[in-house]
Amino acid sequence: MIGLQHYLTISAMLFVLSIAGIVINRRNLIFMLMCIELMLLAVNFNFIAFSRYLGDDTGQVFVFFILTVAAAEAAIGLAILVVLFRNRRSINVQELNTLKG
Amino acid sequence: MQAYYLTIVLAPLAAAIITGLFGKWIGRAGAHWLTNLAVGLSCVLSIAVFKHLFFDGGTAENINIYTWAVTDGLRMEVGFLVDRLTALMMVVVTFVSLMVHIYTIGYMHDDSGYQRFFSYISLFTFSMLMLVMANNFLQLFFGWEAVGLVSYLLIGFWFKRESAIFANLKAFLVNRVGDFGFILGIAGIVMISGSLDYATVFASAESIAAQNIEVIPGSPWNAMTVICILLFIGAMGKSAQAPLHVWLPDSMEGPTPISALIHAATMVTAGIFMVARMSPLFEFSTTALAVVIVIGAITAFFMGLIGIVQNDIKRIIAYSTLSQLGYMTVALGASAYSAAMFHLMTHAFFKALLFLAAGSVIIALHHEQDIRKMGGLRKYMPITYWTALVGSLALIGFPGSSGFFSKDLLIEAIRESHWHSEPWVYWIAYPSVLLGVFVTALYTFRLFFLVFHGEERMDAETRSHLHESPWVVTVPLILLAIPSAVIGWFTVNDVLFDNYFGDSIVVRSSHDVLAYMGESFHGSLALVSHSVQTPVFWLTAAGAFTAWFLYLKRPDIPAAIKDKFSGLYTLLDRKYFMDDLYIKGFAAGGRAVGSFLWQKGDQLLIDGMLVNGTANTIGRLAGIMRQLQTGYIYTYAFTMIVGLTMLLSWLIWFR
Amino acid sequence: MDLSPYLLSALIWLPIVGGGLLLALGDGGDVHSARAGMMRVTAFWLTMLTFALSVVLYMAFDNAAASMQFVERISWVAALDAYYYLGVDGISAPLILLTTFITPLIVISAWDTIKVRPAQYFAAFLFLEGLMIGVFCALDGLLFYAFWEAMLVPMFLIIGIWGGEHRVYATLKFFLYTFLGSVMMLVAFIYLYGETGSFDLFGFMNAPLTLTTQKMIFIAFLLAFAVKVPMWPVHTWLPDAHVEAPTGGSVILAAIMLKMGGYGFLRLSLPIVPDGSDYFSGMMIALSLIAIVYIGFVALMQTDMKKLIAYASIAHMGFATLGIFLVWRISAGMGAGLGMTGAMVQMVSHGLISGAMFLCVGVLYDRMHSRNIADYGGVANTMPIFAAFMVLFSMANAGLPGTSGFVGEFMVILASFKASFWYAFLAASTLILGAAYTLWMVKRVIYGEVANDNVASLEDLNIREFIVLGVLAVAVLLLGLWPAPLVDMMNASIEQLIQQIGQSKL
Amino acid sequence: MRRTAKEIQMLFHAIVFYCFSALLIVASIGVIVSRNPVHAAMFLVLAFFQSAALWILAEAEFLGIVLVLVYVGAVMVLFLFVVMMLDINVEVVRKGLTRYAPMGIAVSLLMAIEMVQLIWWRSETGNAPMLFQPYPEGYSNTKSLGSVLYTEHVYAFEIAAVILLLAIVAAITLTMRKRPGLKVQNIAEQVAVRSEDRLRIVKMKSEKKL
Amino acid sequence: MNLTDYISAAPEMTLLGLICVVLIADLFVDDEHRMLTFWMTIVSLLITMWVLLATAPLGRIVLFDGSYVSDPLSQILKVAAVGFVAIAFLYARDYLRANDLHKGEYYILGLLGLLGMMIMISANSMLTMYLGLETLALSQYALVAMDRKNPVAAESAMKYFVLGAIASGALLYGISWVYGVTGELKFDEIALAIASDPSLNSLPLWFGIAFLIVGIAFKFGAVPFHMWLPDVYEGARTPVTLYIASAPKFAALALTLRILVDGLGDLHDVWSDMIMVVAVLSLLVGNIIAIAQSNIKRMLGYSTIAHIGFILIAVFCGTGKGYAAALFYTLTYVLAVAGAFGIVILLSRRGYEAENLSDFKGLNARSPWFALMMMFIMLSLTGIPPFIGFFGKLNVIDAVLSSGFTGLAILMVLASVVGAFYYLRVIWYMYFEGTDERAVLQASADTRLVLSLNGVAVLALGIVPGWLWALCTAILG
Repeated sequence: MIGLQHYLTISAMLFVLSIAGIVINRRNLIFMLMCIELMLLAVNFNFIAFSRYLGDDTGQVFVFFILTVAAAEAAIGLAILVVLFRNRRSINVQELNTLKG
Repeated sequence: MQAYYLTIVLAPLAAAIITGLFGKWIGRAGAHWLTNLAVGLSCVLSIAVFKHLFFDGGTAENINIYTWAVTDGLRMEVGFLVDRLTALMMVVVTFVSLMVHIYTIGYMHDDSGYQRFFSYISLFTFSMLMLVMANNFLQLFFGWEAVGLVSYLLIGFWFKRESAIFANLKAFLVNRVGDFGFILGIAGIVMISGSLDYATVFASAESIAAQNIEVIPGSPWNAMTVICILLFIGAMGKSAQAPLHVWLPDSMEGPTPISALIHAATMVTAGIFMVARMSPLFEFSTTALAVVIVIGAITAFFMGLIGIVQNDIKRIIAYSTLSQLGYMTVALGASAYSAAMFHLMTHAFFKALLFLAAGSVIIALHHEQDIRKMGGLRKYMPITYWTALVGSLALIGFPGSSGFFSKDLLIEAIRESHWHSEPWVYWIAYPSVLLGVFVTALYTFRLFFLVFHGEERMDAETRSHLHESPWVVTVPLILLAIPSAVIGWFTVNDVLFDNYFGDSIVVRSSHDVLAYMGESFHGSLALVSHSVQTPVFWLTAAGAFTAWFLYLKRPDIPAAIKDKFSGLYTLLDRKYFMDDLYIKGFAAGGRAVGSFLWQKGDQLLIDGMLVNGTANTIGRLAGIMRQLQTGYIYTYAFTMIVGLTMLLSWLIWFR
Repeated sequence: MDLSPYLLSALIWLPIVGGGLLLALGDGGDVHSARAGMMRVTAFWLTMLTFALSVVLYMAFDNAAASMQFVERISWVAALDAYYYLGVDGISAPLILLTTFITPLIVISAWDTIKVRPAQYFAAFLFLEGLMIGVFCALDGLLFYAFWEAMLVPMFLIIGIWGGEHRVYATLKFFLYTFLGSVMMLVAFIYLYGETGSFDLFGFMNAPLTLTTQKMIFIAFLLAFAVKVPMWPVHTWLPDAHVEAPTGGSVILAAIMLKMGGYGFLRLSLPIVPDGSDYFSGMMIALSLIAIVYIGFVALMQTDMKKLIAYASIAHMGFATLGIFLVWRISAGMGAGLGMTGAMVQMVSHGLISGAMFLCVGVLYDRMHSRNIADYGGVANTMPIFAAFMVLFSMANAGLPGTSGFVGEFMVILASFKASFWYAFLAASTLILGAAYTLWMVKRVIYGEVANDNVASLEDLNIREFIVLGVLAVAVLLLGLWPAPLVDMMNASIEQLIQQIGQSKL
Repeated sequence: MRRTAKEIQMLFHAIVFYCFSALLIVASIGVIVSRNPVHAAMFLVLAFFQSAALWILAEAEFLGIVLVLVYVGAVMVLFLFVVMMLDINVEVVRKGLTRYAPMGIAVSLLMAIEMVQLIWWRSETGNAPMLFQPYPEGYSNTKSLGSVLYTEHVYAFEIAAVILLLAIVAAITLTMRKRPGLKVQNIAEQVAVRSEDRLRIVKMKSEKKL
Repeated sequence: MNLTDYISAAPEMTLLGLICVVLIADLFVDDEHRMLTFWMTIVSLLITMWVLLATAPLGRIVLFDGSYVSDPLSQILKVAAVGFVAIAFLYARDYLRANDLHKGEYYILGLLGLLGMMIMISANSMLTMYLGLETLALSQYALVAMDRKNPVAAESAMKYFVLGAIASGALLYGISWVYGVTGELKFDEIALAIASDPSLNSLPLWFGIAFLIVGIAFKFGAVPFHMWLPDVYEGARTPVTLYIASAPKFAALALTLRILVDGLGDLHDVWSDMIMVVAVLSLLVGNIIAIAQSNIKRMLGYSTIAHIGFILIAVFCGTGKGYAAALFYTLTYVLAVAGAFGIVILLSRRGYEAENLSDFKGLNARSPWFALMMMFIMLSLTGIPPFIGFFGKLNVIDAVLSSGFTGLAILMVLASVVGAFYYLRVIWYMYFEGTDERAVLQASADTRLVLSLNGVAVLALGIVPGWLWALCTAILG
């Protein structure tokens, strides 16, 4: 029987994977942005699962807005990435530590 | 009489202030005239007060001038208690002071600090009068410290001399050790009796004696004993009793007039006066009296011994002063307060005389003080010679001289005192004073012979300028020589046996040795005539003869003795190593403690470890913690995740 | 028209507003300009006017009344039930007088010795004066704390801007040390506010508190006041601050700011937490005695004159705290009041003497730019008048009778004997130690042969210095010879205080 | 053992769920471990597809479709576009994990354990699956959402519009740049041009012959 | 519900409309006349302010099917937000002009961010809150990166963006759990659901709260979710830092109060412990690391973290007094910090960023007045009376003590003492150190005036703080 817990579990795994992806990321920032998308996906899973479990469509509306915002966020994130790349000719995470301490 | 008292006290003060602040304007002559007249006025009025009390049968007066402060029910007044004891002291103080004032005109003639000096000695006169005329402990302490201050200023008068400013610091500090006890004693009195006023305190003496103080927790000591010993510690400081005597010889760094005035005649006797004044208290504590007599005896004998080996003319007299102060203290301990006061008076005259004579010699030799560079001065300085002789005879107690009456009877009083029944005290006190007589005679005539007789050991240059001192110097010598010679004759009966002091001095009947002696006293003449029967006379004679033999007849022997008993000599020469103990022990020890507390306590422990340590730790922590902010996004994200995981873990497993 | 209801406000705000005025007008950056001169004169007259107001206060002060006088009370922060609540009694009035008396002297002494930004310097002192008077007047906890903390700022600047070489370290240490102490007091205040619902100090005093609470509040107050006093072992800021501060700063610091601690104990600790104070009195006495003896030894070894005087201040303030806390150790009869009066007198007198001592060092420092004892010697040869003053103040510092320094020590020693022989014994050791460290310095600085060419070229006091030291000398002697006017002011209030704290809150 | 049609449907449902889920997880792992950003993006697209399928499986068809349209169709294209545009050299990317990696994995695992524990073992109802609410007959997911979007959630909707406007402004602000050497036409100028601007008639005297 | 009820939402609508006007107008303004955009922005803000004040509701009004709430809290926070955004724009103007950054986008993004703040402040459901948060966050990311030629700014923007996205992901995840457990998204209904069914108060809900707290803490910049903050403060150009450091704190406060108090007020004992841990860590870490900083923007960043600790501790108390104290603290803190960044801006000039502490050396000699203002601000931040910051601390400590947490109060004051050091260091540099710098401070008269008013307000409010505290307690007490 597939129920709420299954979806929540998928969501949890996605969430953890996305977090792990950000933390252990050793490459460039694109991966981080993708992980963030993954994380939002996990959240959406949760909302949809709960919405379906509760029989309440509000959760799905929320997902709708999350998708919208995520698109906007991705746009701005990539724009910043472009700015960064133009300035430094690199989007390597490990080179991004001018500001510290 | 209140106006009299006020004038007596304030005239020198006013003179001192004017001379001190406006010395430049009034000039040298103005300075000495003003101060001399002021002290002269005090002296005359003091004599008038004395006459009023003694001859006219006036009664003692206890008046308050103004209220210093009142708080917590304790009235702190400034006022005068003028009774016969006070009157005697007033006369002695003002008279000697006047003599010294006059003498100073000559002695300090060439000194640039002329006005300053007069200001100081007038201030001293004021302070001493405040001390002796006090009717309460507060004022007593005020006078007590004020004389200490002036003494400090005067010892360091020649402040360019390293030795002088060393001596004055030493004097002040050693005195402060005494004052330390003294103020504790006062505190004890006030806190038990609730008053600072003599009359009230004396009236409640019995109740004080009935109380206990637990100095060492668990073992109550009689309050009166504690208080009297504490007060006596004050007296030890001021009157230079062993072991607080070390300042007095050094104080000879001051100009000679003040050695005469302060360090012989008046200030140093303040302790004696104070104990006599406190007789209503001391009488209640046999233990305290035992302490007094033992300290006095030790001082009397051992300080005299040092005098034998000294070569500085003023230091010899200073050690003699110490020894004589010891005598007075012994008398106090024997409850023969009157005898102590009597010796105080005669000593004031003859010791001031000796100092001034020494000063006269010193000026003549252009400030040379070493007796090994003197000799044969008799023919150059006749007046000085004769007055010095009078002084010396009085000092050794030559029958008929003032010193004879005071010292002879004092020794007699000790022999007869109630300490008879306490053998250990008696056998410390009596032999000390008796042998002290021999020692006194020995060092006195050693000094006398070496200075005035024998070969002239000064250099030719000095010799060619030798002449008698001017009249301002010699007149005081003569004026002091007269009472030194004869005053004993007239006063011995009154002061010692005729209840001169009346209520001022209280002696318990069981202690009253003078009353006992008075029964067998038959006048001055009889006393003189019987003197040859006493061991005192023979000891004196032996001492004088020894001095003659050693220093005039066979001057080579002293050196031989010195070689033979070099250990003993060193012991005496180094003053029983007391100075070393103080300087290398207490002073250096104090400095070491100070250094330790400062560098290890304050700087290392508190400041270094606690204060800066904390600050540095936080600073270092900041340095370490900022390393956590690596600049890498994944670190930041990781930190967030760790924080989140912590929250979750806490919720799941610990909540 | 009776102006007395506004007298205290005038005392507080006149200098503060005046300081603002000075700051606003500025000195044009040039010390020698006419404008800078006008600033000096303005500052002087402002402080004199304040002093005159305090004389009015003294005249109108009723010695017999134990309660608060010249009370002003208007709502300040209504939401917190805090009032602008002022008043003086016999404990605060003498300290206000001391403040107004010292400040004009500082202005005079700084007349031509402050070369940098004189207007700001004088303004800082005026602010400081007003704020300090505010502390002594405030009867509302919040107001008290506001003045108390605000006071740190001008002092911080005075040391920091016009101080010596290591001024930054010293002033930061000063600020953080005192700040650390006083924030604890703030916590205690807020706690009491929570208990009573207002910041009224009298409300605090009447609040019933358990012993545990009292102990905690006492500790909180202790941190604030002990740092200010300063008591061992939280005293180490003081020598540094004194050494680095400009002369005026040292004077204010020693003369008045240290009194805040003692005043705080009297005004706050004792009446608010009597049982807590009782509980800790043994510790307080021990700390006081340590201050007297330990610091006495430490002072002995100082090579820097200002440091020496600073340490001496700590030792002398030990008498103030000793006198205050003896009250708990004196079971009955005379003594408690004597100790407390002694403490108060000691505070006032120490204000004068330490101020004078710092001014003396300032006089030397202005000429030689050294505070090192070793750089001096034989100053009496070239500066006889100065030497006379210096010796006088040193003697006062050593507690010589006839000077004000004696009065408080005397009373406290008397009282401490009542409590315990050993208290008195240790307290009286100051007679020796105090004399030792002070006079040893005098010996090395004033006496002796002229030590070097610098000393040989010293000039004696100028007229301004003479006036400043002269006025202080007169005050020191007057108070020493006749302390009655001062003591009479305090008696009624102190009696009432003792009565008040005699009643346990438990 | 005979199964009912319902049971078979359930079983089928489960099998489909597990298949898609497994692919989803694999794709996600692919995203975080692949070296080439393009590969990662493609894995992400795969993940989105699986998710869309799973959502549809959960009867949230509208969102499943939107996910594909918006994400795969727009966002991921944007990603790929940027990846290509930036021309990131894949080879220079450093190899190996960061020094935080073991700790990161550990913490992630811990978190995963906690989450799974919460979901399965700490639920009130034990670990029996909590089933979704069945939709009534004739229910249209899209219609249902549409009916609330402009009524109940109109405020949110407007805000979403603002966010999109913001994204436009922000993206333009950050990335649009005027290139100095670029040749552009100014239409307005071209249109507004008059003959005088282009042609200058110069009158000059005829040259005299020497 | 009729249309006139929507008047309560007029401020947001007005602002949105005006944003569009400014946006379009800015298209037609060339760089020389960019001041027009500035003034239009200011006018827009003034109009918004006027609308805000004119439509001030007396009570609580809920609109848009429960998505929107207008109450006194929202009113005061919005007024403050609008005001501080205006002040930030004013301070920023001269700097932007001097550094060729004077583009309309700064103002437009700032206004959009303000709109986001207002949405958050008035949010009554998780959805609105999230959208408002994103509006604010996205405009902030863009603002930080706005100086396109600045690699440092880009770096900080990237960090801000990535971490912010993680935080909003966590927040969303938390929201989903709360939604899943209670079935509601609107705060009042969440509270109602929890109150009506105590069995909901269990681990899954707590789990969601933990994630929510991550989001809240990140928005505020509380430890350990603070790491973006110093980097962004330092990396962004000062006007942007000023913007980020000031008004968004009100939004963060609204986020906290709306979610934790309005929505989850009954679960105080669950979230208070978490908030306390975060707050105490912020207090300690912020104050300690700030000591080691040499860049004043970074230092102020860490100091912000420490102040956030105070605000969160006030929230932790869970009493009306505590919430009022948090509000009061936020208002006064932002006032001070806006002035501080204003002066940092004032010291900068073309091509020269006065962002190192050492740039403050000798300020007293250069400009006694602004040195004095800076000193006021630093003292206020330290918490010295009579400056307003003191009363902020006072109220928080009062709230903490009346909730019985004496140890916490002591910890707070000790941390303040540590913090005093770095504020004093600024004063030390300004007053005790000399400088060779002789450049005259360049600022237009209006900036000088407002900056002076800002500094004086720090003192004046401290002398009469009663009304503000009364206001805060009236709203939240």
